[in-house]
Amino acid sequence: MDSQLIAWAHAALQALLFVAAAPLLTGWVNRVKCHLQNRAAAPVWQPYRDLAKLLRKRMVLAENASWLFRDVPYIVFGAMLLAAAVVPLVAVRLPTAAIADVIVLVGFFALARFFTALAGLDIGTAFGGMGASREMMVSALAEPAMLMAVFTLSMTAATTNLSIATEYILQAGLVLRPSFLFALLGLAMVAVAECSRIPVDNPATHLELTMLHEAMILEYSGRYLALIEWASQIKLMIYAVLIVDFFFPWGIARDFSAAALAISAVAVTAKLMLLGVVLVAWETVLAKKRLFRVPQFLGYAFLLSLLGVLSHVVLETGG
Amino acid sequence: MTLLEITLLTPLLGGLLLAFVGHRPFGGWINVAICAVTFGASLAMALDVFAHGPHLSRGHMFYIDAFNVYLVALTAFVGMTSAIFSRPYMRHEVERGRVTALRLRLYHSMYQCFIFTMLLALSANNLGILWVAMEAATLSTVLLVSLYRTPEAIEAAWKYFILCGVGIAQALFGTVLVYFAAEQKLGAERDDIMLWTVLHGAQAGALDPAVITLAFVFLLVGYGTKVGLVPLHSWLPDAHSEGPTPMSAVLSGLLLNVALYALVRVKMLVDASLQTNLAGHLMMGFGLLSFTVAGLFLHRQHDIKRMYSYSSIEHMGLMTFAFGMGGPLATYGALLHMTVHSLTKSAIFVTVGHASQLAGTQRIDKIRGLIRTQPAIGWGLLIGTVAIAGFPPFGVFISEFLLLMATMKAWPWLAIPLLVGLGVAFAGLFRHLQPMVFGEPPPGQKPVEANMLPVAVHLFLVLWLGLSIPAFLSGWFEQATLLISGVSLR
Amino acid sequence: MLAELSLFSQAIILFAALVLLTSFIMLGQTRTMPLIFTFAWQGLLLAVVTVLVAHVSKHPHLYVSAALTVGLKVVLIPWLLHRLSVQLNMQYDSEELAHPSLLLLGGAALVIFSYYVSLPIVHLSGLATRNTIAVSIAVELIGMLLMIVRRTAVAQVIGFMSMENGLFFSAVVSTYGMPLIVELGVAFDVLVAAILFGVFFIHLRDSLDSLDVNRLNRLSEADDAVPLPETISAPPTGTHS
Amino acid sequence: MSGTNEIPLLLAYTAAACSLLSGVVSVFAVRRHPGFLHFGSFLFLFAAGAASIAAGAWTLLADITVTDQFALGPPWLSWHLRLDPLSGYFLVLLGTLVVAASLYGPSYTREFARRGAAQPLPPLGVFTAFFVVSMQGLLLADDALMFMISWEMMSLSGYFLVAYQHQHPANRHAAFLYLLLAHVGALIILISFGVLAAFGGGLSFDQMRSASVTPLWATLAFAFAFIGFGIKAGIVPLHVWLPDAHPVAPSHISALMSGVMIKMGIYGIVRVSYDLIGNVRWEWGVVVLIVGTASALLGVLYAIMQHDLKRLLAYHSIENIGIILMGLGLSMIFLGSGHAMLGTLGLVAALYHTFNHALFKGLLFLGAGAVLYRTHERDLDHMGGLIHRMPVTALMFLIGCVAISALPPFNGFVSEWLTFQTALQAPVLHNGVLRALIPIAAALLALTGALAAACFVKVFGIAFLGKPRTRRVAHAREVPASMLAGMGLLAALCLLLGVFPTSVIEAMAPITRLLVHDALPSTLAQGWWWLTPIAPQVASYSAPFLVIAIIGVFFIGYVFLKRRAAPWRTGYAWDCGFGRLSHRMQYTSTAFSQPIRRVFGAVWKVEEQVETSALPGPLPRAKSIHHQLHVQDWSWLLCYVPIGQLVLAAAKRVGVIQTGNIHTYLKYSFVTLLIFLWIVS
Repeated sequence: MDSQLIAWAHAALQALLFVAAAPLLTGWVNRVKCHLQNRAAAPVWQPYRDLAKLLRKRMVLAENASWLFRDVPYIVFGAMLLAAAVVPLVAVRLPTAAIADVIVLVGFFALARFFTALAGLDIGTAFGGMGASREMMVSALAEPAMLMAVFTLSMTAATTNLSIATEYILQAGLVLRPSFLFALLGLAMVAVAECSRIPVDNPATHLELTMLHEAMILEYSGRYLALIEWASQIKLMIYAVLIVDFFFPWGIARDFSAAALAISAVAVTAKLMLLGVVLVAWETVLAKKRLFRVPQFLGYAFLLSLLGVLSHVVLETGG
Repeated sequence: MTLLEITLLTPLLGGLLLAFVGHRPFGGWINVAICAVTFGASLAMALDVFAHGPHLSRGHMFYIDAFNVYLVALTAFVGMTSAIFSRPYMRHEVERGRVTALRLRLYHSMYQCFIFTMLLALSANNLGILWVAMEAATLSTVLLVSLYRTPEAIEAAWKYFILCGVGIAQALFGTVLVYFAAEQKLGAERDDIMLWTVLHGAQAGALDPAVITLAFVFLLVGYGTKVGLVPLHSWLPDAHSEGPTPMSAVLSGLLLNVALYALVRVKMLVDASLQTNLAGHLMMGFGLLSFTVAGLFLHRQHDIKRMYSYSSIEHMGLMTFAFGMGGPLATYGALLHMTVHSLTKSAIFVTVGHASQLAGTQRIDKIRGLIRTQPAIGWGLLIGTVAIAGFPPFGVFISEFLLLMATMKAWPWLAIPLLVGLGVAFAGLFRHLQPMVFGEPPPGQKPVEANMLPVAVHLFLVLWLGLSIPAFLSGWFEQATLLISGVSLR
Repeated sequence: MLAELSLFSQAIILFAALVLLTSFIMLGQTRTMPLIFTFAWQGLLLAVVTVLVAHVSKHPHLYVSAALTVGLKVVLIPWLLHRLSVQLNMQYDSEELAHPSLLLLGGAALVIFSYYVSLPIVHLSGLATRNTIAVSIAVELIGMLLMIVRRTAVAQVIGFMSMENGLFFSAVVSTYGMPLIVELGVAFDVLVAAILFGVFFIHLRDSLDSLDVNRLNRLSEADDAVPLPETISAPPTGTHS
Repeated sequence: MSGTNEIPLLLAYTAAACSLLSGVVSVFAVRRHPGFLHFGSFLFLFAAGAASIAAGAWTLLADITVTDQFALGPPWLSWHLRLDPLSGYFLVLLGTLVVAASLYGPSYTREFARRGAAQPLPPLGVFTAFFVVSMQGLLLADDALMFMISWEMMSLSGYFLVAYQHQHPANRHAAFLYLLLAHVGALIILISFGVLAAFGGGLSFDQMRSASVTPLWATLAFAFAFIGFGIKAGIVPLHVWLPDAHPVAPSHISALMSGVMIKMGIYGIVRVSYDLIGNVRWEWGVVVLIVGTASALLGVLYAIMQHDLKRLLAYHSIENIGIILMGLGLSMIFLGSGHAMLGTLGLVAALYHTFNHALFKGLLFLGAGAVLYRTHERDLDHMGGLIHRMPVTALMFLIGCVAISALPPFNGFVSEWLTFQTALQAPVLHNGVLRALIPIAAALLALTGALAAACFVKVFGIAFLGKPRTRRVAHAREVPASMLAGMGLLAALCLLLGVFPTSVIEAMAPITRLLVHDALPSTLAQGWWWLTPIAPQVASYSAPFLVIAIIGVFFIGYVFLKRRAAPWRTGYAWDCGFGRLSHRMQYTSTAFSQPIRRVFGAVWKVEEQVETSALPGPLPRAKSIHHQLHVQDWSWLLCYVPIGQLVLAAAKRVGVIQTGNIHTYLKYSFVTLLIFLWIVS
């Protein structure tokens, strides 16, 4: 019985670690972006200072805001926290992974997006409506592509439980699977769309016409804004870790011995930093697409993940 | 003085009495009283037949068996309820000046003569007398159709008279051929060879197939005209829409049934002598054609009474199809359909009569907001049409259900045209009904004095038949089914 | 074949042929008065045939039928029609037929057809008069053709009555007449029908001021516009302005 | 039959009796004392609902099947009744919604009882009673006669309820279309029963079950049953009556219709294919899956374009029926190709979603009714800011929206999750094409889910949040407590079914044992805390844990952040410095759905006109802009209008017969005679 307790403790610890490390990844990405655009870069822990400042600041609420507006940040943060608890970061045998499998993970993201959009509409300004409407359109097109990519993985590993799937791919060792290649590209494009990165949305600016995600949370301030910013950073981290777990799981700890955990921590940090660099390169090369070119972009993502499934069904299982 | 003689003589004498006193204010009540007496006698006779089995009158002139006993009771009953309805209706017509005192007298006497001829036709054992009664029924209703003396009424009456006359003439020739075939087999010297009981008896099997088939064709065309089967139906919509509504109710409810009864009597003779079911196939074809064509006609009607007369043609087509199919289930369904159709259709014509009086016109697009003006008439018409369209819990649904099940068993692919026809007919009926019944009434539409008792009684009976058919009635139907289709139901 | 029949049978066949001839004359006749007279002649010839058959088949009640036929079809109905035509001053009206020759050819075709139809009956019936059955059917069908073709009400009545003649003729010829009770009923019906025709002529006259039946087409639906239902024409909901 | 087995059937009879009584009582609810309808008939309706729940629950939990016979109908064909776990399950569903509607009804119908109301009260009560009793009869029917009678009485009473407010032409049009398609559907179902009766040698379901039907005729019977029941359920090409009929009925009736009546279509399909025909074939599953996916996708796409609240909810019923059919299709495919356990999972997913949809659709219609009751407004673009004026209704409506968008803690998510799990087992099949087709269907299901979420963000956002767009909405007040009770019951059930799925699936085991002779063994493998339908290591979901986590976050947020932080102050929303924003600057429902309309343009027949009247002068300034949008349903234009015109054209051609000329009539009889003579000789 005590091994169960230890496992649960490890899982809780890992979830806290996950949440704590999320702003670090964003800080790293911003820093690399500034270097690439040869601007003076803020320190890597800048996001932590922003969050701390916001938590202390006094909040200003619009006079039309209802109780929903005040509850949405907690719901969004709660959803992201749960999503983080489920994704294996450093260790694989996670008891918490049994709480929610990969489809429930997509459900959490949908829950967070649903309530953020409602918060956007609550104030009754044009920005909230515009952001919510566009965000729902983009997410509507992104979700099928994401699920197709996830299907490829779960059909290969014959499970939707994240930790068991990662363990299966780890045991399988280096196997060249065309379906995984397509699934990787599809998932990456969906991740970019979901985390409102460059081609779909510009996270840095507050320009009315370009922003999707920012438009919904325009009216938030103080600790509510802190919670929401933190949640979006966790979301970016989750997508990054998903890509790492699904396609490059080597080095992740299979048991809770100290040595294995240390190795996997180092491996994960290295992989995430590498992924951050790739993301920044992607963003500096591309410019933000016009809104009604995004469906085409997501169409390609869906096509890639569909190819993934078909190649799995046709090529890999045979018959 | 047997019960049968009372049932027959009362309307005859009533007709003569009303010829003199019909126009008095109490004329309507006398009419109702006479019909009530007739109904009482027929009910007593029916119970007596139920107790002691088929009843052959002394001179073998009249024969009451399981098949026609409930029809006699039904005819008398619907005659009575239509008389109840016609009293206020005709008083309203007289007040509006559309009918003079003389014509009222003619109306009442002809009404009773019409009831008499139908009862005579139902109970006659001699095929010749059966033909004479049918011809007399036509003659008595011709004057009723032209009661209003409008150009259209006279035209309708003329067409009714000529077309039915020609039809009945064919039937006469058919009867002659039957007599001829019987004479060949049973010898010319016996004078009772025209009796149905004799013909249908054991040795009837030997009638010459060729002649009998020929006779059946003439009789089918003859009585088919009276049943209103397409393409011989043209007189029916005109006669219904131009004549007074009580007459339409009785004509549509009863006369068509009597004609179909005669046709089935003859078919029983033909089936006995022919091995192939040729007669049945002819009737099925004729019935299906009428059913589908009448269904389509419903969509293009502008006059409310014409619409319901086409609905009658459609239902008669369905019954002919069922009798043509001949299986025990189909025959049971057809017998039940005859009963519930006449009850529902006469109830509908009662409400239609009051509705047209209330709106002052029979044009469908000018009758509006019935439920709002007079709920009794509005709901009566709506529920009546729902019943006739074949919705449960009313009896028409049960009979159509049985017919469809029988068709699925015998001729599965014929079920498709039946269902398409039912759907098209339903659409036609309800498309016209809805604007009339629902919506806001035109300004100044006042309720009219109406006696909705007949409608309530009829619809209750149909509802009762829909939910559970009483044992004695079902017993009759089963005996009749055994008689007609030769196969017992259980 | 005709030779070995008895003289009376030969006479029956002759008069049957004459009855058929009167049918053809009526078909071709355009003026009303001669039409009524020809009808009377047909009734008379029919009565003669009935008497001959009664004599040959020794059926006494046929004499009663013959008397009835003479009373009704030769005297009463023609007189009634004549009086009505004079009263409605129609006696000099005449009616042009569309294409008379085609009509008569049609009549001939009908005779052939009725012969073809009556074949099964003829070879079965043992009666001497069996081969006149075809003629009786022909008379009836021509009567019907007459009703279809002619426009005036009087002509239609004559057609109807000649159909009744044909039926009576077939009854007499094929089964030596129906039982008396039926004969009476038929005669009674024909009489009432005749009276009603008279009553109708007056109504038609004052409602239509002519007896041209073709003008009776108020109750026509052929060219009615099909009422567009609410369902198709009503704009389906969901509009937004 | 021991004593205890009789009780569920007695409960079912009391339920039917109570609903009939409610009809009888409401007859007296004439204008002067509407109390009869408000308290008398709704009280009996409540009792009827409760009795149905009791009967259904008893049958389900005790897993018993009770049969009985009534001596109604022709003597040799009496009515057979049977209460088995499947009908018990649907009885519970019916009972729950009837209870909610009877709580909601009294105060909602007060509006009809007002002095100037156009309609009398008794018909509403009477036909609601008939509506409920016919559905109860339908669930108990065990032979074709009783089934068809209850089926058509359900349609008929529904017709009178849809045509209750018959002064509006649109209501009459909707009622006619509804009854026409219901009648056509019933006739098609009749053919299917005819085929089974022909093989079974009788009309009772037992004879049909024991009949050995050849595969061709079995497929024919299934096809007719699927189309007939599909019309009532509202599958895509046959759905046109649903968006017109449901919104025009009084709201508590729309809730019953959308919640329960279309489920009777699903009950019919399951009863005929799984129970009567027995061995399900996988080809049927493919057809059902394709139709289900099409219905789901087109249903939600059409729903997004609506700006009439109740019409939008009706279109959503089509979407959810599509999802249920996808579950059924998957179950048939797996059963047909020999995987009994996965077939059971598909069936459980479909039945679970049927119950869920009944709950949250009923809740949403009652919510829409509450808004209609207070603001007399059905158009979304005239609402706004209702959350401030009707907070409790807003909360209930929010729970409904979250549940229908299949978001985690609520019941919608569980059934959609089960459907996804069934789809994910596709590689087990040997047929390659199916293995490729099923994931695509699952992806389309995900697209439908996302679009549904978008649609309900629009509905809740435009209706309840932001500023009120019309004066009437600005003065709205909260609805009376009884209406809130009705909605509260359904909202609570939505949460309960979302958080404790394992116990619900365990309760449904008798159904699958009855129909497929198999149950999901491993649901309770890890205890009621975890839901592991197939196997613990394949997939698991723990809803209780999730709710606790969210409550935990709220608790932490409140304890650490709220108490210590300074109180917040209110300020103006960001207006880019132009000055105060008016309510006209908010997004309207059409604006919200504009991006999706552009992306999925081909799905609708869109006619959009924008007329701008310019101001005189050099600068291109507009005095007024008038925007006209007209979104039409393709299936109405392509399927129904042509059929209607075909029938009318045939009627026109047929009309030629009635020329009115007596000679032509004589020609007809003459020619008929000649033809017959020719045939005979």
